[in-house]
Amino acid sequence: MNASLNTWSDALSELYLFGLPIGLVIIAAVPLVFIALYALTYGVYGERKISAFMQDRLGPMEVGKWGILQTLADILKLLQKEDIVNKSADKFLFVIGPGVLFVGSFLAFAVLPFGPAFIGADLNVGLFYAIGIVALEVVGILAAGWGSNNKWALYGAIRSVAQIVSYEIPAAIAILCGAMMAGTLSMQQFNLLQQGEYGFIHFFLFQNPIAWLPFIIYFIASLAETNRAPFDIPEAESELVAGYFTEYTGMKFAVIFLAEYGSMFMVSAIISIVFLGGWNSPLPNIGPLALNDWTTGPVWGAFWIVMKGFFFIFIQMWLRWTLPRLRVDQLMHLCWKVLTPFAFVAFVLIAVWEIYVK
Amino acid sequence: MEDTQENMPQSSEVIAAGKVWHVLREKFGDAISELDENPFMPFFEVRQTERWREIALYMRDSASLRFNYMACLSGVDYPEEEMLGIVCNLESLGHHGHKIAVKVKCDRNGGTIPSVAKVWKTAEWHEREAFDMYGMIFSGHPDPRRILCPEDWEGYPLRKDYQVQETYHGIKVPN
Amino acid sequence: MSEYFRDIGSGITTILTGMGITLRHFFNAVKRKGDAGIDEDNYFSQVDGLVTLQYPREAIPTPEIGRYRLYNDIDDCIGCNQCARACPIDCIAIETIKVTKDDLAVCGKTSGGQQKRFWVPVFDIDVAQCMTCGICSAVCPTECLYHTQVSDFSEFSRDNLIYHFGNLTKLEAESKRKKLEEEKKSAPAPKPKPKPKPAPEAGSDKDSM
Amino acid sequence: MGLLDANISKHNVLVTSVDNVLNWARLSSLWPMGFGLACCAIEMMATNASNYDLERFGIFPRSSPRQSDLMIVAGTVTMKMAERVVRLYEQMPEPRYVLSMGSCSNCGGPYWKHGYHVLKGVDRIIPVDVYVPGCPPRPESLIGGLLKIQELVRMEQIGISRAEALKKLQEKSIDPGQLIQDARQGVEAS
Amino acid sequence: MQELEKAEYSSVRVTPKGEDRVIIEKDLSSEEMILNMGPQHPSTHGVLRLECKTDGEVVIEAEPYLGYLHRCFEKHAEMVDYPGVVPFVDRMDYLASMNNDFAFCIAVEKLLDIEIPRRVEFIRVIVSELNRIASHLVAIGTYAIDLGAFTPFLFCFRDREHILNLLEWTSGARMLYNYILIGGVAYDLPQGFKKRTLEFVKYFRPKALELQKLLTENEIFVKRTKGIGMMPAEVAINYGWSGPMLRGSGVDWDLRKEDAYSIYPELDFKVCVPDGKSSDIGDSLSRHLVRAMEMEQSLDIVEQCLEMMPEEEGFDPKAAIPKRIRPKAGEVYGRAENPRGELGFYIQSDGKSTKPLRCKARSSCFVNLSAMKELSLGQLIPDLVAIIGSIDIVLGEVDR
Repeated sequence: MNASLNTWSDALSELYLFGLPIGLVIIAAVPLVFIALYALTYGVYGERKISAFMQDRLGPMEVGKWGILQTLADILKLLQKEDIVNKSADKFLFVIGPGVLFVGSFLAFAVLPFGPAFIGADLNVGLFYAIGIVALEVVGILAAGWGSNNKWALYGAIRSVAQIVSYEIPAAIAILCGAMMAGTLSMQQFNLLQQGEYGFIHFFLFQNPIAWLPFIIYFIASLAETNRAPFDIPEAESELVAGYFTEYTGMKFAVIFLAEYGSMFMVSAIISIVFLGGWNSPLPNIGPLALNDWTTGPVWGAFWIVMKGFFFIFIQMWLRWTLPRLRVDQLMHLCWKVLTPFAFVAFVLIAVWEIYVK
Repeated sequence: MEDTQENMPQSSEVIAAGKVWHVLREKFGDAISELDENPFMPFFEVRQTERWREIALYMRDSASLRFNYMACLSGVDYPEEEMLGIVCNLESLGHHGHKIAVKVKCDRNGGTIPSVAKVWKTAEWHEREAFDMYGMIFSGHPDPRRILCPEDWEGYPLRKDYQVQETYHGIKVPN
Repeated sequence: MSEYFRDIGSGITTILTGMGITLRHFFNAVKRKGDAGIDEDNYFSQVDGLVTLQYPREAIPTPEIGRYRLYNDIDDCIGCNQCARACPIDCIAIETIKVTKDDLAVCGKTSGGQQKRFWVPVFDIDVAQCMTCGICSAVCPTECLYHTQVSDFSEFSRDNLIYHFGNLTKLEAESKRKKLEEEKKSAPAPKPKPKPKPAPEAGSDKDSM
Repeated sequence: MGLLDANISKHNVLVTSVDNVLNWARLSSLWPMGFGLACCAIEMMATNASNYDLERFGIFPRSSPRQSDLMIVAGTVTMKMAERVVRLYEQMPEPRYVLSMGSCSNCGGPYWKHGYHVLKGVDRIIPVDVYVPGCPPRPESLIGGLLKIQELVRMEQIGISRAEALKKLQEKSIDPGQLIQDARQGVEAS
Repeated sequence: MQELEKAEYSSVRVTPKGEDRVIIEKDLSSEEMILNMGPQHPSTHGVLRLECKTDGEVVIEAEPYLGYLHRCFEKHAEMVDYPGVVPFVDRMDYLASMNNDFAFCIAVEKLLDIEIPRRVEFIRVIVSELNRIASHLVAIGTYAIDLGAFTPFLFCFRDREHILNLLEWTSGARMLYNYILIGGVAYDLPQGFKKRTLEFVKYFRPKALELQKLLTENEIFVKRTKGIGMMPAEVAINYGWSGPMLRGSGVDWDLRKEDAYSIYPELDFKVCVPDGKSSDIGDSLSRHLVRAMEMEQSLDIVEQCLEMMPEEEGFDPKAAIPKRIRPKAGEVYGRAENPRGELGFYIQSDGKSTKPLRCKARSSCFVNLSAMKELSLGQLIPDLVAIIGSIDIVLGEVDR
């Protein structure tokens, strides 16, 4: 079954034109094109529009129809800006920081199944790899903050490191709950296990009465890992000017900006794969209306996972534009005294359920 | 300045201030001047400048006065008398509700006034401001620096004979 | 311990309340508040929804008494210099030349029918300095100096923000001045001034001759 | 753009159309520095807020000078502040623009005469591109000023200096105020 | 001579909830870092500069530096005549120009000893209370930004815009009005003002409730502000705090009641003091709550004034303005309740000139801010931001 589903990928990977591995390029290109489209235009643009509507404004309007070219203009402009490296900065770290950040946030896309066929690398430890590689961002942030030789940037970096490292724990335990339900760490396997004719009923979130708890815990922790409000203390504008990227100009800043949106989608994709069936259609077959069958397929798969990802991104934005920011110690309080104990409780309960009840 | 004597019935404010003044007169005698009973702002002057802090402390802590609130402390320049001075508007907030103003004067060149920054914390910045604008020294002030103008500003801007400096750090100052 | 759970509980409920509010605004974004002016009756007719006005294309009208760009109708100006004196920041510079008798008809009258007795070769308003306090227009006897509702008049150059309203060119001013000198010589007794006495601190105006 | 200045001749077709795209990008995403000094800062905030919403033009304030293209000097610059304004200006990456908002930063405004501690015009310390008069300018005026900056950006090219661009702008004399008027009348008519 | 007992002030540092405070562990010694906050910093509300000595996130000492917006108000007041001072007074606390003008005019009118027409008094109270709401909206909005919530800020500015429109309709300017003149006001209220203002009151009440739900009741907001920046009442009075700051510390003190100037004694409103249930008295949250409550009270006052205001046909609001304002010699200290506290003017007149001999503005922010050094001891940097926000400074008034 596993082999047959990946036939598209397999076939593509063996496609050689004029002796060049064109197929492999296409496999890599599909997510990249998506990333480019999403991150360059719709991620940032969507955020600006959504926040605007929540705040009774219009948002970008003048650049292109309804401002849809806004992000493109931003990126093009940032490309043209002077690239300042501080005299007192640690040049190596300063330059490498955004790169690590960007690579870290986009490496995880390698194991992201965009459909039954499209997956960059179907690792048997895919989930482990994904949450591990996202944490690589910490290195980038620390390098950026330290290399800038700016006190605000340093504060931002230190805060960010403390925050991301701490929130790894509840996040990992929550994900572990999902892994326990699935019995695998392969991303593609997760999807396959949640497949079924009743659509959303087969999703892990609805397969287990306690699954909502790790789901929520992971969602909250993922907010903190991507430095989104209310956990955006590393870039807290009112406190730290612009956090760890205070000193960055031009394209380096754009890279950091895009990396943030990349990891936003990444955590949203992970949560939808682990708990909400990834590329599976949520629609059930109701008698003659075989909605599930109709909405399943390679293209539909990509559609569903992107839609699920966008849904969580929407919630992330929604939270961001509603809530004030937590304080540093409250953030840690929430992590260690609230989320972690509850994650353990969820872990035990799910284990009990999986072993004795199911 | 010239006192304006009005033939109008004294307001309760002035009567209360008169009572305060009597208490102080009994305690400090000639150290304070007669009460100027103008209807807007009854005030007396501290004649023995060096006793100002003592008077202030008494005014704050004495049970019958309890001037716990300093509303305002303004520096004033008296070019004709060759004096600088401060005017303090005091009020007993929440206790008696009476108000009075106190004037303290000092010599125009290098004169000192005892600081009351520790009696009323309000005075700390107000005295710094008065120093900044007029240049009188507040002895015993915990932090005697300029507050509004830069540290290296020349002159005391609110003195009547102030001449603005031509440049500041290479930037032309006047228009 | 109970406080711990109460905090979590109240945290969740208040966050959900807040999210409800923002979501309501999100869905209200299909409605828009129009560009009704404050003096129109439908100003508060639409209380929910987007409030943004797309300025270069739509704007709410400025009220009639709006004080923005200062404008002088030089045809009505009698050169009394009161505005320049009243201005707390001296952003109005006026030079006047007394009109010689034979020129009175040429100089003309204001729209209110008052005979103008001064040429105003220089009437410069530095709108870059002006703080739109409205004191000058309040003292103007002929109401020729007033603030208009136009507020959007930015410039690339600072010099363009000094508005010249004078009604004579330099050459004309020179000839008028000469003419006045001649008349003065011929008639030594000066007439009483047709305007209130200037305060002693009045600036460089040349009308107090 | 020193190298480009020297090597690329003027009126090159390719350069011109590339210019147009690049200029379009720059003028569509002018990020001002959230740099409030005094009264005008409140009007600047009001312009950023819902009712006027500068984000329509892709203008949204950054708090770090490193990421901003435009400095809106909103308010009175004092002697004590002057050096810091210069430093902030120097921290901004090229190409950068300065909009002087309000009478105080235009020329000292109300504090022109007796303000011993007020800098009489921010153009004494940094080059100013657009002056927005008003005390404080209405949000509309600020938007008008920003549109002027956009006009200026549109006129710029690789190989010509900003002064030349200004001159060109004057020759072509596109008056944004006029455009605005026309647009408004068009709306009223319809 | 006995010195002031330091013990009285040590209470400033103690917060009731000890567990939330960060205790610096001495065996984990770290280097102190000097952190320069401002003058260009998003949360200093302008150009305040704080030089913080920090140990990690903990601020050991924060020294405010002022003067970055010192616009020489007092010099100008001595240089221009009385009506000309009013525009400069506007520019002091640019968020509440009406209230500033009101305070200044009260001081000068005391000196001039003139009678103000009753309708003018009503107009003054209406516009200054509207401006108070606008000012508190900015205070609350920027406080929300300081704490990371952007949306409430925009909601506040959206509602403030309506007030600005109302005031522009009345006075001709959006922010700096020069409307309340010595002895009168510049214009009578426009036609339909009453109706529109009542509509605004009706519009604003639910919006204020929404703001309360969105921000004030939010658990994160409460956690960020409760118990932060404690100021006991005694110390607050000694520091000369006034206005919402002092009331936040539980002192029932409002100049509108105490001095009973203008027509305030005829109006029915209450002085807002936190009840101590939802906040600890004297903390940042109390001050925020006082502002929120005061907006409600101001709405009530506006409604009452519109009811009670005498209607006069062809009313000339400038009738009582003296032709030439030249007060007799004397000194006066006039004050009024500004949104930020007591705004007082000490004016000295020599009886000869049309210019004040000395005009000192006792600004509320200046005094309120002076407690910053003590309030910031041992706080975290985010708390420092929360405290500055709760003081609600307007640098124009601090530096003048």
